[in-house]
Formats: sequence, C-alpha cells, structure tokens
Amino acid sequence: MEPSQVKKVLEAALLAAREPMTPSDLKRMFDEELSTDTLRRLLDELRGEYDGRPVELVQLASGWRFRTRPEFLPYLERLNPEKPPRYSRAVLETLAIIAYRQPVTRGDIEEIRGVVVNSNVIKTLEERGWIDVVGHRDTPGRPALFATTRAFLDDLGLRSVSELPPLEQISQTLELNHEN
Amino acid sequence: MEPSQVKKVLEAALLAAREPMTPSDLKRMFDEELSTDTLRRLLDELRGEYDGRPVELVQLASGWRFRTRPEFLPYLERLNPEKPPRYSRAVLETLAIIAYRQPVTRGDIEEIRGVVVNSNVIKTLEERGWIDVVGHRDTPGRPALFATTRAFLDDLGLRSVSELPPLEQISQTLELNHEN
Amino acid sequence: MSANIDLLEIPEPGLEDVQPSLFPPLARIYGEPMETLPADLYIPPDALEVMLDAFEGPLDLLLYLIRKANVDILDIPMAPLTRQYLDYIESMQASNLELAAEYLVMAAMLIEIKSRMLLPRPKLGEGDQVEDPRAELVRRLMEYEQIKLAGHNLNAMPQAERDFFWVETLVEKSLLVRLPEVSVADLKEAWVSVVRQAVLKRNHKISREELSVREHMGLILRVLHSQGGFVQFETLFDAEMGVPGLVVHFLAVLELGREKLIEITQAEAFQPIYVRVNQGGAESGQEGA
Repeated sequence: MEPSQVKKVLEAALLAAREPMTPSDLKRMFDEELSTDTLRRLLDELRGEYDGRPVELVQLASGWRFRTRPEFLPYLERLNPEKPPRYSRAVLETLAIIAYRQPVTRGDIEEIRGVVVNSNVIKTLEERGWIDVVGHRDTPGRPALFATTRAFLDDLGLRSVSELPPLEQISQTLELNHEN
Repeated sequence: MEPSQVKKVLEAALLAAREPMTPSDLKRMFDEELSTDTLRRLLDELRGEYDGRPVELVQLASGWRFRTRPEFLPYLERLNPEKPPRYSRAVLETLAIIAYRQPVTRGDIEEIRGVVVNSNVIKTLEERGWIDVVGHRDTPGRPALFATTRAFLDDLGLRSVSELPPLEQISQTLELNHEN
Repeated sequence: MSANIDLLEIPEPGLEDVQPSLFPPLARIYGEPMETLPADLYIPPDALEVMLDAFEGPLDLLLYLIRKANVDILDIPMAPLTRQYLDYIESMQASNLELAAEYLVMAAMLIEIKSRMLLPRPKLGEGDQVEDPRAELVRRLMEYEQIKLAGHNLNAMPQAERDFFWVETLVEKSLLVRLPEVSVADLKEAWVSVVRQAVLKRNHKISREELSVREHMGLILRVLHSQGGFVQFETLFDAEMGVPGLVVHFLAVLELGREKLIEITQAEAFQPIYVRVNQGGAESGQEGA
C-alpha cells in the first residue's frame, strides 16, 4: 500500500475514534507490517497537514487523537452553554473595596471587611489583570497600594471608575434595605 | 467575521459533533446573523474541500455531519472485533414494510409478510432507534402504529424517506435472478 | 436454470373448456406438450431442513417455486404449484420439522383457489372483467416480493457503524479558560454587603467626585512609576483632560500628598515643582512588579 493511502486510513480512523488510539491499534488495520518508525513519521506528516485547520492531531498519554483547537471552543460552548464560574464573595468584596476606595492596602481591605484577606484573593485579581500595585504607603512595612486597572474598566464596560454606581445610590439602597 | 473564519468554526463544530447538527444549531454559534443561504453556501464549500479526503460532510435527515467514506471500512472494521449487527431477513423485511408503508401496525406487517411477527424483530428495530410508535390506529385493540425515525435516515445517510431506493417493479417472469 | 420452460400454457379450465381432459399436458415447451413437471420445481429432500430456515413463510416459499419455474406471476398455473406446495408441506411434516401454522393456512388457500378455478366463472355482463380467483394471491405475492427486495436493498445501503463511522474529534473543554464574569451590579452588591457589615456611617460623605479623585490618585501613582518615581509637577497634567479633569487630577495630587503617598517639593518660589513617590516606594513597587 502506498504511504499516502496508509496515511488516509490513519486519518479516517483517527477522525472517527472515540478514544485515543495507540500505535498498536493503528498498526492493526494493515495487513503489511507497519514499522513504529514509519507509523511515527506518517503521523507527524499527518499532524503537519492539519496546520491551520480547526482540529489538530495530538499525542495524549493514552494515544493519538484529533482534537478541536482550543480557539474554537468558545463557539462550541454556545451550543451547550454552561453556567460561567463565579468569584467567591471574598474576591468580589475585595474587588469592590479596591474599586471604590483605591488606592488601598491590604490592611485597609482587612479593616473594612473585618477579616484577614487571603493571599489567593489578591492573586486571583492580579492574575486576572484587574488590579495592580500602584505604589507603597509610607507606613511601617511600606504596604503595597492596590488600584484597579484599565483592563478592569474595559472588562466591565466602564470608561472610568466614576461610572461605577455612585455611593449615594448605594447608601440609599442600604437605607431602603434597612427599612425593609 | 470573515467567511473563511465562519467556515472554520463550522468545520470545527461539525467535526466534533456527537450528532447531526441542524442549521439552527450552526447559526447559534455566531454573534452575527448568518443567513440560511450563506450557511448553505459555506457548507457546500466545506463539503467540496473534503473531496478526495477520507471523511465526507453529509446532509442527513436531522442535519449535517462528517462521516468516514465507506471505502475505508475494510481497515476500520479491524479495530472493532465486535461485528456490527447483521439483521435477519425477518428484521429487514419488517423494516422495509415500516419504511415504505409507514405508519403500519404489526397486523399490517403480518399481512404483507404472511407470517406472525416475532416480538424480538420489533424490539431489535426499536432498540436500534430506527423505528418507534407514532400513534395508535383507531380500531379494536388500538394497535400501535410504527414509523421509521430520523436516526434510521441518519444511519442510512438519507435526508428523507423519499430518498429511499424506489420499490422495484416486479417482473412478471424471472428475468432478473435476485437470488444470485 | 433454463429460461425456456414456459408454463404459461398450462390449460386451466375456463369458460371455453368446461370439460377438461383428465390428464392435460402440464405445459407446452415451444408449443410442445410437456407431461411432467420440470425437475427444477422439486426441492431435493435433503435440502428441506435447510430450506425451512431459508423461507420467511408461505409467501416466500410460493414465490420461490414460482420464480424457480419462471412462470408468469400474473398467470400462475395453480395445479402444479399447489401440488408442489403440498408435497413440500408433506415432506416437512414427514421429517417432523416444526411447521408454522401459516404454511397450512396457505395450503388450504391454494386448494380453494384451485377448486374455484375448476368452476365455471359467471360472466357478469358484456365487457365485464371476470374476477380471477388468483388475483388476491397474486397481489400478495407481488407485494411481498417488492418488500423482500426492498429489505435486501436496504441492507445493501451503507449503514452507520457497519459501513461508515461518524467523525467525532475530541473536545477538551478544560482547554477553554472560563473566567468568572463580574458585572457592575455584582460589584455594587458586593460593596453594599461590605458597607453593611462594616456599618460605615460616613456613606453620605463619600461622593462621586471623591471616587474620581481616588481613581486619579491611582493614575498619578502609575505615571510616577513609569517615570522612575520622580517627575516634574506639570508633566502630570494634560490639557486634554479638560477643566473638570484637571481639577480632579489636581485634587488627587493634593490627596496623595495628604496621605503621604507622594512628596511635592519646590526648591524656592517660581522654581520647578517636583513630585516624588514617597520614601523609595517606587523602587519597592518595581521590585514587586
């Protein structure tokens, strides 16, 4: 059999596979002995042929399989939308404090929330690119001052922090809540 | 989004699909409105791009899906030591009656075949998902009316019952020897 | 088998032939009378058992006999067909093979048709078609044969999981980084919750303007960092901010100074004013970045 034909058989099998395929699975399809080197070379060629295509041939722990490229996952997601994950209350409150009271230190946040702020909370927000350190307060320990970033405003669809719901409104809401 | 990018998203989704995808499924992936004509044109282009490749894009009763070309069967079947079900003549004739005369009752099937229909025959077809009960005839005993399902058409690569091969004209004398 | 045997001319008693001969020729081959059934119509006894499994029922068996003899299905010679069918049934019973009841029902039906064909058929009127006793049998045989062929054709069509397989590439959902979404409303709600817990009584003092000032404080600190922690005062201001922007920005500088986050220095009157991040905070910030 021509190598190009062998490659087509491999392609058909891998595209239809429900599980990753091991080299021995793949060899089993052919009468002629297919050396491990040849198989490997054909699989590498096949992988190359899928450059720029929406699926890629990947070698996983348990074998080879075609996989949808990650950049197409957001579209596929829309077919079966899952509930987006939520930040914990600690993360949201910390973010709110930084947004409304910036620049603030961790100590400020702890004072307002009345609890110790877990390092992961700050890290989560930093990794998201929503807060960063804009300076250090000139007090013992020179604590870092956090503020929200442009990325935070962009992601929330705001042009400036002043577009956040004004605090008067919030205090009114609060009073209303108290009345209820 | 560029049409070429839309086509890639369609390709990614169809290659990953666990069942045939309807045009409305496909449209749902995009923010921008995708007209039925445009979608159809892109799908036709995509189908054309798979000419000469080991898999093909087909339009079925319940939508579009990629499948391996039948000529690769001899290789692919070696992967699965379990042979797919081969249906008995009783099953095939019952299926043919349901497919061509639907909706029919068990009595209708028995009338045409001239023998009692074994329950296993109906069960085999129901379990395969190829037939189901679509109603009951308003006669004594209210017998169940069977019809073929979309899955039946999908599995045979058909878009509708009208694409079934036409019933053959029965020759008065034996010119074609069908037994051979 | 030979296609030359033609049983078309088996004489059936009709209106013109009310007195059939006792031993009519079975058939005429090329016009010559044939006295015995062709061997083809007979099933070898050894094959019986196999054939019982092979036939799907009496219609299938009849169809086999008719097709094997290559007779016109629209003009079935009932006598030889019935005889052959009965022979088959008898052989089956002699072999003690379990025979479905339908085969016996069919035998009775064949005998009935045959006997009806022996009777003169009443002519209903000039031009009227005389009903052939075989009509219903023929209709059923033809319908059955059509379905039999259709079943055969369906089986020949490529089938999923037998002749082809569906393509299904792996969708690794974990590759999709799904970040939590936060809306302005979420933020507001979180702030309300914070404020409620802290029971801050100075809510009324926190104004929208003050919020802008705090945002500008962050902006100024960022600019200071990017400039090495030390800039000339004027460079912090951009006329494009507009008057309200400039005012807020200026207030932010003052507030930063008040909170000792920056130092504002001027060597003497009318000399350039410098703004510096307080006490090496800039260096610390860069280390942390």
